[in-house]
Amino acid sequence: MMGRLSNARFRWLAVGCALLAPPGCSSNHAAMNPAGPRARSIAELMLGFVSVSTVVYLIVSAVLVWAIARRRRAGTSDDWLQRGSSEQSNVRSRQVISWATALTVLILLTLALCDYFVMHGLSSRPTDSLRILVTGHQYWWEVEYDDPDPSRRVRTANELHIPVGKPVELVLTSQDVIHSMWMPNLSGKKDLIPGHQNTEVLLADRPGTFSGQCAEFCGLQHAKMRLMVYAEPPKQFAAWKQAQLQDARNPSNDIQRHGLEVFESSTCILCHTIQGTQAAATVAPDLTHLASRTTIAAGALPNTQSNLASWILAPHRFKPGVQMPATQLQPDDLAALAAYLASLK
Amino acid sequence: MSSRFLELAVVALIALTLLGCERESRRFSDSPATPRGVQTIRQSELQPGSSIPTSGPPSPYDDNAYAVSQGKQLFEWFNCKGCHADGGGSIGPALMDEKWIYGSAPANIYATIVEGRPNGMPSFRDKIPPQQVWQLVAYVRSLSGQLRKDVEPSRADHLFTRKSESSSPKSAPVSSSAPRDTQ
Amino acid sequence: MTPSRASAGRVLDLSGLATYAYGNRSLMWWGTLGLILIESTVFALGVVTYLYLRERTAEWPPHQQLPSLLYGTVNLIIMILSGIPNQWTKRAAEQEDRRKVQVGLLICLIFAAAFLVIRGFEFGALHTAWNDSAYGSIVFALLLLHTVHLATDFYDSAVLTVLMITGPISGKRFVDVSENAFYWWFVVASWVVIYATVYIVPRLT
Amino acid sequence: MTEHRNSRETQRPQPGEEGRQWLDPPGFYGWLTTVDHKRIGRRYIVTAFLFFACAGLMALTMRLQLARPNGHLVGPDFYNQLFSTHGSIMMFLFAVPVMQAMGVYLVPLQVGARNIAFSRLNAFSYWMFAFGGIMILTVFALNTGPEAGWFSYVPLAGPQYSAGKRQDFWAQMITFTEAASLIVAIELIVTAFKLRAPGMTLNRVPLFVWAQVVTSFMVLFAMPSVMLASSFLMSDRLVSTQFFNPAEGGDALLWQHLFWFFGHPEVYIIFVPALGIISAIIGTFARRPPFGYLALVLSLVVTAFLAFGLWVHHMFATGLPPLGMSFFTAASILIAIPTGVQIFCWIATLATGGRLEIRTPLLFVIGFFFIFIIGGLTGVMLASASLDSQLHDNYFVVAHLHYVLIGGAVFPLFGGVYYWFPKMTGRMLSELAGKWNFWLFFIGFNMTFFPMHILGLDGMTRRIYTYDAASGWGNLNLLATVGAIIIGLSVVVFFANVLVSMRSGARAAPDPWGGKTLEWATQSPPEPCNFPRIPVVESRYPLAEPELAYVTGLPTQFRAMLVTRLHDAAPDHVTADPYPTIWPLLSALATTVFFIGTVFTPWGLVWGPVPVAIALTCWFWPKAKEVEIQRRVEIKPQAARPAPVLRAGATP
Repeated sequence: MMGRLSNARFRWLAVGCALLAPPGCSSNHAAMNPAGPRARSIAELMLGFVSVSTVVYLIVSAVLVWAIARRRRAGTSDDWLQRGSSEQSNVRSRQVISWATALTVLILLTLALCDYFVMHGLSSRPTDSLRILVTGHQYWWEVEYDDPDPSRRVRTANELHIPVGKPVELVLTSQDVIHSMWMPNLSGKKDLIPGHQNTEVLLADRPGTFSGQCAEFCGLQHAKMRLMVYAEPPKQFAAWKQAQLQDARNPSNDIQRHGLEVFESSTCILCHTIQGTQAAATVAPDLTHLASRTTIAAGALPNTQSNLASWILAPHRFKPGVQMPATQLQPDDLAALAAYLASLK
Repeated sequence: MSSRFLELAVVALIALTLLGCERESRRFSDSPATPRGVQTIRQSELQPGSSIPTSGPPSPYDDNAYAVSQGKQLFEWFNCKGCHADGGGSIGPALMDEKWIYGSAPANIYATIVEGRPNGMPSFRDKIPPQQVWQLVAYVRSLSGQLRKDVEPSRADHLFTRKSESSSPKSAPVSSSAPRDTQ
Repeated sequence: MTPSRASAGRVLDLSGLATYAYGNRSLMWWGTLGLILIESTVFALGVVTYLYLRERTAEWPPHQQLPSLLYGTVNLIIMILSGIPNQWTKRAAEQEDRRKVQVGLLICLIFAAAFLVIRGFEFGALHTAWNDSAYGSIVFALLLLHTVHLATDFYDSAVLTVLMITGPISGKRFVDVSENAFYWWFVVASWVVIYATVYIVPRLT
Repeated sequence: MTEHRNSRETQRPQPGEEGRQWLDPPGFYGWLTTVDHKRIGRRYIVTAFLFFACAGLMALTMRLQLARPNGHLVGPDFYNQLFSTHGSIMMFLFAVPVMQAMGVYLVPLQVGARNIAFSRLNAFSYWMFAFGGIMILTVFALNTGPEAGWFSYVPLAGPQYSAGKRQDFWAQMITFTEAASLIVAIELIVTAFKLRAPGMTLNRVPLFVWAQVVTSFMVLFAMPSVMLASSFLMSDRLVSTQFFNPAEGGDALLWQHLFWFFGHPEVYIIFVPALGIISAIIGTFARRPPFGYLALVLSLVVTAFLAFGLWVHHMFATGLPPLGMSFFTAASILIAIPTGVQIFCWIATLATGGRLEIRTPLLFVIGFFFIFIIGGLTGVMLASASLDSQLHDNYFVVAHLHYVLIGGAVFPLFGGVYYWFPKMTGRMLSELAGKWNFWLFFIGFNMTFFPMHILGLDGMTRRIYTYDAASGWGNLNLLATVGAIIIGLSVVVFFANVLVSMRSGARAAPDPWGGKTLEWATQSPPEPCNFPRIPVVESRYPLAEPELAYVTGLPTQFRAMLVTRLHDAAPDHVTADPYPTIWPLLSALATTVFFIGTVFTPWGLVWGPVPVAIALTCWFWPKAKEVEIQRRVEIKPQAARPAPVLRAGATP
């Protein structure tokens, strides 16, 4: 069931997907558009269940329609009890029903067995895997690439870079309420529960960008708590990780220098961290390499300089109920700050 | 007589509903003004001649449970616990007792947070936006039970160090000069 | 009127049937049984919650003294002894001897009152508070649940006693006394279970 | 005995000597004090449908908000209250109560009893249910509606992350509805066990009554779990207990275990009575007894037992050990078998029955087949742990739960209302409006919820107040919103049909559909005492017999009800049904004040019960006049002569 996906089966999968969800299948984060062996085994099982269910449904509906049609043309409607007690029809009904029940039990058991095998496959723990600690917060994901040497730990937020072909073990917990991490293309969802530590394995076998989001209702902005996963070839991943380890770039022109001053003298300093500057609060996402991320505010906005400025001025316009407060910066300070943040590659 | 009673009941009911509404409202894009007359706040009750009571603006979030709970969150995030512990005080003075060194009126507390105080209280002017400062003010007042019981937050999902704000008794504020009691 | 075909028809003459009955013939017995099923489910789930929370922590009770056995055991004895007057009252009720029922009910009330008084001391001797930890919370929850049942049954029996002494009573009121005794047996049984959970289980390391 | 004047609101026929005891005081005071299971049952159903309408409007608002990406109709805070209150009202204040209310009205009639057991408690149960619903709707209007979903996971619903009183009112609403539901459960069990007409042995009990009894037992064992859970939540929020505080030994999953141990049986508590309604309707319209009586009853019982063994399939994503998950996968898949057997039996009944007239009740049952089987099959998918990891908490689940709840329970319920409306009001519902109601509902339903399967697979998670255009979910959501509007139209047609037909519908005969169970032996609507002369049952379908034997000789000085033995339904003794009394209403008011008081102050727990105890004592205290009559006509158990048996040889 697990194994690498041969080409033929992939076409069958695409056909099944087309049958099931014509419009939905196109968007890239559908559960039926797997990019890893785990999601693929579940997608195949799903197609098995769907096809069996469709067949069962058509049979039962056909029998029902036949039964109703047959009885609408029958004789008068008054002689009540005798029709029911005729032995011959009862015996035949009893046989048909016992066969149907036996068939139902058989089908259900085979489906349960299939699920057991897939479940068995999913719960196997890979040995040498990249460990990433993911902590859920109200409305964003704190990501830390684990490493025995503390100085080599990469801290980022809302975006995961993983090497293609190498299993990645996510260690999941939460700081506040229950969240649930779900990347439909890669794997099933797993909850992040305060006081518990769950693990989930991700393995992408083709490069690409896969979006995911929080799947357990976690409060006002549950809808905009998204997570981007970038599966990259190992070389590209290593380069990215190396870049992330560096401190923040120093401001290269006056505007950026003024932006850094504004950052260190206004409300940002109490929550955010930019390594290499005075800002070291860990309450909010780490902004050291903010510009290297494609989205801001956990996927609520694309990461452009203008979006950054409007987000900083009034976050509640985009995510009402978010913990980040509105700021009262003058326009020129705001522009300088945005320019500086946009330079933090 | 019964119509009189009916009127009273209706009025009480309307008052209750208004209180209920205010407690539960969630205002996200709210930006209450900084008190204009911060300079007119007096830190000490002692005044020559007739004493003029301090008259800063009231705390906008006294009846709003959501804002007070946000204040409690900020009390932890901005590391107020570092000096004030859970309200019982360690390096900094206790906030849950009835002693107030720099005045117990909301505007006084606002001024204390924004201006800072001698003996180690840092100034957070421009470092915390006004809305959050007012949330912190409301929470600090709830530490000594100044707010309504149904507005004050109950226990946090942390170690249980003291009774929750909503179950701590309301203490009448007393102005005291000593930063920390020596008894 | 009922449909026409009932005019002639055979009849079943039921004149002279009893107007009340004891034990599981009476509706009240089944109602009490339903209540007992509900309450025992509540107690069972409370005990399961206790064991669930115990299994999650290494140290149980967490950094606290064990609850003292004294008052709990005294209450256990009182509760078991209270079975005697309870059964006696039940038999007296079924013999419809109003005098003996009054005496029996008063004795049962005394036992219940004694139990409630000692329950007050018990709460003090638990060495934990309801908000100390999950352990304290579930111990207080179990004891409070049982106390509520006891208090409601105490009040219920008190009203029944006053009725048996003063009130207008007919034969079927004795059925109520008998059912009340039936419910009391449940209160006794539930205390044995909760006593074991709260006092014995933490001692089995 | 004070002579009650003859009140003529709905009971047109002049009651005979036996009937006069059962009349209610006239006018509004009579309405407040009645203990007649029919009047209470009817207002229970009407109130539940009003709550259904409120929750339906909330659903419509949610659909309008989600119709287009980045909708601005409602903000996140109000949307959270909308979906939480919609879910809570539909589950706690509509689905369970309306099914039990159908039982309150019909079980006594179907077993041949004159009233429900513990009829004053029945009145108290209705008032508790109504006050609970009024409370939650009032607080919803005051911006204090629940905001953490109908299952309110901790710690979001806990003391730190849900400020204010929103979740306290939600938890207290559960206390109201669970108390009401537990009381009705006990009454239905005792009525079905002890108040059956003589001769109605266990294998002659109608299938609808079996369904209600099985449901009631499920209620007895499921509801305590949620009462315990909601009490723990309230004590955590109000007096700082630590049940769900991970830092002090508590556990967030304890809430999920306690809630879902109730949660899954709850959906079967909603579904099993619908199975009873379907058996009743198919039995009548197929012009033959439902095929496989024993198979149907055993399936109900097996479903009830299995329902308690599979709650963990709601928690597959919380990281439980895989072996445990496989066990619960197997159990969750197994429960499809008894329901499958029932569907096969019904189809066999339809296939081998008499000539089928497709009238509205049968139309809704046929609609049930087509919708529920899809829900059942998607349920098998959700039951398997590996698929559930992709399908949990997204719109696939939303589609599944609506297919099994609306398809599985609301369709049969609508069929049941069309089927028993003539019995309850004496008027027929219009068939034309019924057809419109059905087809609008069927089409609107499928337009709304089938696309949600696809949205779920597409990654649209549950409970999001908006989504952006790039997600590609816009078109299917628009389709779902149009479908929801059509459902709204269908419900409007239904309410119009009911209101118009109440007054000017065609007069209904005692047995308009040719039903064979005892409720069709009474008039439409039945007399206050249901059966002036209690029938003697000699077969499984009494009205199929040439003529009915009757009981005579029951005393008429008080409201006499015949109590029969559980195993063989032989007459045992006569019991007195209480007279109308105001105390259930006053006790319910006192309990409401007590419950709402505990939301605001823990001291409510100490002083609240005092007025409740006083009200209950006055309720219990017997009136001297009534006791005097009882003593006069009293026959002690020892003195009574053994009950005669009707001549042997009655057919089973």
